[in-house]
Amino acid sequence: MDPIIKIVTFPGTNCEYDVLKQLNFLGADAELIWHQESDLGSCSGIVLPGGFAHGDYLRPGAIARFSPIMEQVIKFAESGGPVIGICNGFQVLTECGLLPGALSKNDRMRFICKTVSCVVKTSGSVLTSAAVAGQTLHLPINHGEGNYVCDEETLKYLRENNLAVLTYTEDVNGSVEQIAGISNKAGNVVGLMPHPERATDPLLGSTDGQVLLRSFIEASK
Amino acid sequence: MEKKHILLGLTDDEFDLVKEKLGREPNDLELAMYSVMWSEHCSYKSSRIHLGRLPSESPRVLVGPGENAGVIDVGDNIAIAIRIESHNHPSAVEPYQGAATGAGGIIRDIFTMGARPIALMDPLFTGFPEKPHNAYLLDGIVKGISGYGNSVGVPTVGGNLVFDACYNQNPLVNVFCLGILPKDRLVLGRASGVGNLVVLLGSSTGRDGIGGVSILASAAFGDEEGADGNASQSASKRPSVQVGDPYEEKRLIEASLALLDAHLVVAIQDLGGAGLACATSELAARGRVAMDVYLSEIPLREADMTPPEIMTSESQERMLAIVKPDDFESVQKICQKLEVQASVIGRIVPDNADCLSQLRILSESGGKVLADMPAATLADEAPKYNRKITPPQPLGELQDLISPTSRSADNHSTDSRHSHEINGNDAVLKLLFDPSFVYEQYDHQLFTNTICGPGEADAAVLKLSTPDIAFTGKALALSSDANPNYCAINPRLGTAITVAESALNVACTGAEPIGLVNCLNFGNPEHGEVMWQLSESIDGMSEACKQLDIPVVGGNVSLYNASEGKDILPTPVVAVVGLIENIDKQPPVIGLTPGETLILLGTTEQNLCGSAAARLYENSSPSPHACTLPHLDMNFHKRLIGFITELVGSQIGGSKNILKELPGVAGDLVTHIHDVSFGGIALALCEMAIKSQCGAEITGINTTADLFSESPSRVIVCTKFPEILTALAERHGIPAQIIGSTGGKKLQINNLLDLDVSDISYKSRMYLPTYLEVTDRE
Amino acid sequence: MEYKVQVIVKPLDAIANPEGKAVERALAALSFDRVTKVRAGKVINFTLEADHPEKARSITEEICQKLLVNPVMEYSEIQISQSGN
Amino acid sequence: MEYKVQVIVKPLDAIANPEGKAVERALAALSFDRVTKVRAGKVINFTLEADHPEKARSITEEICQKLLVNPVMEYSEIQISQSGN
Ligand SMILES: Nc1ncnc2c1ncn2[C@@H]1O[C@H](COP(=O)(O)OP(=O)(O)O)[C@@H](O)[C@H]1O
Ligand SMILES: [Mg+2]
Repeated sequence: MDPIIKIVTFPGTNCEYDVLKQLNFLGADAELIWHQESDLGSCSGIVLPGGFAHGDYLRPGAIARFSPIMEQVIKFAESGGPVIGICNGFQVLTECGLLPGALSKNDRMRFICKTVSCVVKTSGSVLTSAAVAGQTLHLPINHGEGNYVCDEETLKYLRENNLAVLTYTEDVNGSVEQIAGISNKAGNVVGLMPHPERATDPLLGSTDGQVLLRSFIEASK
Repeated sequence: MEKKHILLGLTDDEFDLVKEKLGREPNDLELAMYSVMWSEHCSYKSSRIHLGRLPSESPRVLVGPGENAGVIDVGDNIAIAIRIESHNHPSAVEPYQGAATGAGGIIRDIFTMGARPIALMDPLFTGFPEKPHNAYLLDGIVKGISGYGNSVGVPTVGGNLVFDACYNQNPLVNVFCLGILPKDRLVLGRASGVGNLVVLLGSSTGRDGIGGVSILASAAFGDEEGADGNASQSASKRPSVQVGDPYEEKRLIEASLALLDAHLVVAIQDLGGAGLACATSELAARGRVAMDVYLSEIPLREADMTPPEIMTSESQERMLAIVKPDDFESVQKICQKLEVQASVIGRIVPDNADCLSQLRILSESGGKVLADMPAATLADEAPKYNRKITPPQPLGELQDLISPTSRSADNHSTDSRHSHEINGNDAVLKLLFDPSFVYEQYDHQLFTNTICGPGEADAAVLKLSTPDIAFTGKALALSSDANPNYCAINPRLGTAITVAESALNVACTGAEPIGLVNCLNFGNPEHGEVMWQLSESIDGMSEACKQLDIPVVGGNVSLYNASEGKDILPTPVVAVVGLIENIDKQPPVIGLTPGETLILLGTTEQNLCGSAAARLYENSSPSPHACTLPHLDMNFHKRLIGFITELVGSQIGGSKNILKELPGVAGDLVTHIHDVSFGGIALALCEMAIKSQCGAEITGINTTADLFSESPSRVIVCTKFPEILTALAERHGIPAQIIGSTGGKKLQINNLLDLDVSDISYKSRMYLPTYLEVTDRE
Repeated sequence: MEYKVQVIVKPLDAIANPEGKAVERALAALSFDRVTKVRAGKVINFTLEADHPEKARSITEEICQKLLVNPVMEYSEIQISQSGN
Repeated sequence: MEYKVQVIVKPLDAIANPEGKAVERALAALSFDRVTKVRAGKVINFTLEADHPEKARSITEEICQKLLVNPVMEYSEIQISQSGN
């Protein structure tokens, strides 16, 4: 069976083609899957891409988590399959409980679209396995609600298990401990606010996102 | 009590004309529909006779003005659709929703044509943000563009931000949209085929944006509907704000494009101003067919809406499609999957022998006829006014408008008024501000097309590609521009210079200008002087576009813009699109590289008339012919655009390689480039310095007038190869002067200016947040 | 005196409310199909120092009018209570 | 029976509330300096068809728990009244 990455599309998702294009550009096989599907089919990895699933009304990801496909995504994740959530996808992952914590409004109450510096904290996840801990990446962010919050206990859990896989080098949106991305304990489910697919094509400037997508493609083989 | 038609905004003469067209008195519903269709906003009744003077043809133009958007062929069976629109008055009332629905409306104009919307630009004009109400408006407007544009999934890649007290109560919010389509997906808004269904897609219809029409149902007229006398009900009948729902629009985009791809619609039209009245009458009139509309089939948000309210509601996120009966099931299937409501609300019916293309509104299919009008009388036959044009008095010496002759030394008017007062450092610190605070709130990277985003280069540069059209090496460059100061002094030349600047902006990224759309924001057309400004401005645009071979493929007119009882400065906005035939690396951006040389291409006219720096030292607004604007030599400008396009274009991958002839150039000939416009050379250099945190020492600029002049047709280039570049320029008839060298942490211009780059960076970055981080309505 | 103030800001009836619409659809999809007319607004709570309750109310009204409410599309409901401490 | 339901969703005390902070800053700038502890949340109103008030409450609680409230950062207050008609 050929490895195929599935990119989940909700109504209101808008980065699905960008992710598809850049995964293809890096040599992976990938296709879109509509949120109403209840069968993943042949699937070796899952991306929940960015955008505004269900308009981000109520809370980003709050409504998306009830889509039929999400049951399958949860099963796939629980069986150890690689799952990444980018931006809105990260919000969906926290809402459906695959990742702890929540993403609240940016502390300055404004949407932010710009390139920021991030540090890879661990290579122990499907998104960072090809990167080196300590490596700095310049990645575009694009969100209004990327301010990671969680209670003390969760924070302790994240620290003890080294699960904050990616952090900003400065405070960009109020996230606790400048968290930009986290993984679950097994490292197969990762959510991050930056958009690696926007930093993959040399014509667009930075190619720092490639190492992340490559890690994920590798894990999805 | 005033007559109904007066309350609805029709004059007595217009009302007589309605009666003449109908051969009888209109009923309330008909009157409501005529009043909205014949409004200035929908009918262009004051401007139409002038707009015809704009050149709209070129071999590339597939669809010119008159449709929902202009369409231009870019080769390989691909076309682009462009349009710009204003949402000024709604934004003054509710800045967030006004701007949001402005973006929503223009996006619909684009996908109506079969194009996938891929870029927005938002030229914005407000009073100075030091005044809290202006800050509140600007903040709301920016958040509205951000909230809608980001969520609907169309990146905002450029725009403008202009401050002037004339916009205090009347901000201007113009929104431009660009879409890309396979040529064979192009559809026009023309209904056809007797028996075909009229299908309403998208949101339910509510009381949004209903203007004067609601008075038809008000107690004042004591008619059938107004009997309940309930206070909260009558309050809810007040004109109400349109609220945008970007999520609905996103699904509508996907559904419309899917329907077009599956060839399931005969025609399609967006609903904007005047709602269903406009969409039904335009579809029928353009297609010359008769149409019946059944009110009972229109999904309503509120049950008790009256027929005039239903037909004129401006509820957002709706489209009207003409569908063959056999295809409706397939239409439903696509719409259901994408969660878009689709309702059959009417039919194309056979023409009645003696009255062609009637639009009839029925209570229900087979029910009572509530309105019956020739569609064209609504859509096309509004009166056109040749309003009185009063040139300002005294006109003084008429300035040589656009001189095609080349400049001679004595042509240089040396209007250096204020030049003795202007303190270089001081003026720069007052004029500089960094708009990144605005555009960082906009997704400008979606679709991974953005090669140069806002603030990076003189124009935004996008790969020519969409999810269904692969990148083949072509790119588009977009710039929007305006110059109200210049247009106030001389609307004809000012507008021509605006066009020239916009075209030069796209050239600076290596693109050839291929099309233009415009938004004419002016004051009250019943004022002779405003009509003079409008007419002059159109002539200036027309002449400039003809000489530069740029077709005007669409536009929008917004009149009655006034603040504190005064008309705004004439504010024609243009957006130019350029095409890059082949791109394989990023164009040179705004910036400085240390250790290089700065060259000024073009010559400076020592003339501060209309300049931003001079304005700082004047107490009153610029007035017609208060002074003589710098010359615009169109022949020279055209040559400059050609040269820059080729110079930059060949560096980034073009085929016409003028660089081939140049031995000894290892690497890029042009490291950075920036045109000279607002704030003159002073601001151009500051912007370049700030972007790279690199200083420069300028020895070639000697007077304040040289430093702050905004004379057109100039570009600053940063290069490692000054001799080669100057020689090359001169060979192409472009004057080139070495003005200084780059490096260090200071920007120093003879004894005129001396500033730390870090200081000007900080000051310009802090300007907007200082006033916008805290905002109230006041 | 310290007062606890709660301001509820709601959309006017005639104004579209996309958020309410989205929630209504989501609830229907979750089989909560006996829910209708969903409208979403916001709530702002704060503590206010004022001399007497009428003063607290008039300040709150001014705050609503200046900052919290845009009367062309919203209206507000104010609740004021004396603070526990 | 038709019930009118109002759900107020508020941020947990332990969680930062940027919206409230922004309002507080704006109020301070407008010289409303006796306002403190500003917190912003949202309100959702709807109509619910249920057999009796307890049922209406339990359905509403379920709705809150499933959709309206994210317990990581929010809690809710429910008010239910019988509908006028
Ligand atoms: N309202 C806005 N929205 C998006 N981008 C903007 C806006 N205002 C300014 N910009 C961007 O900031 C940069 C500088 O703007 P401006 O000074 O108006 O450009 P120009 O050099 O053409 O005069 C441009 O790239 C422009 O696109
Ligand atoms: Mg420019």
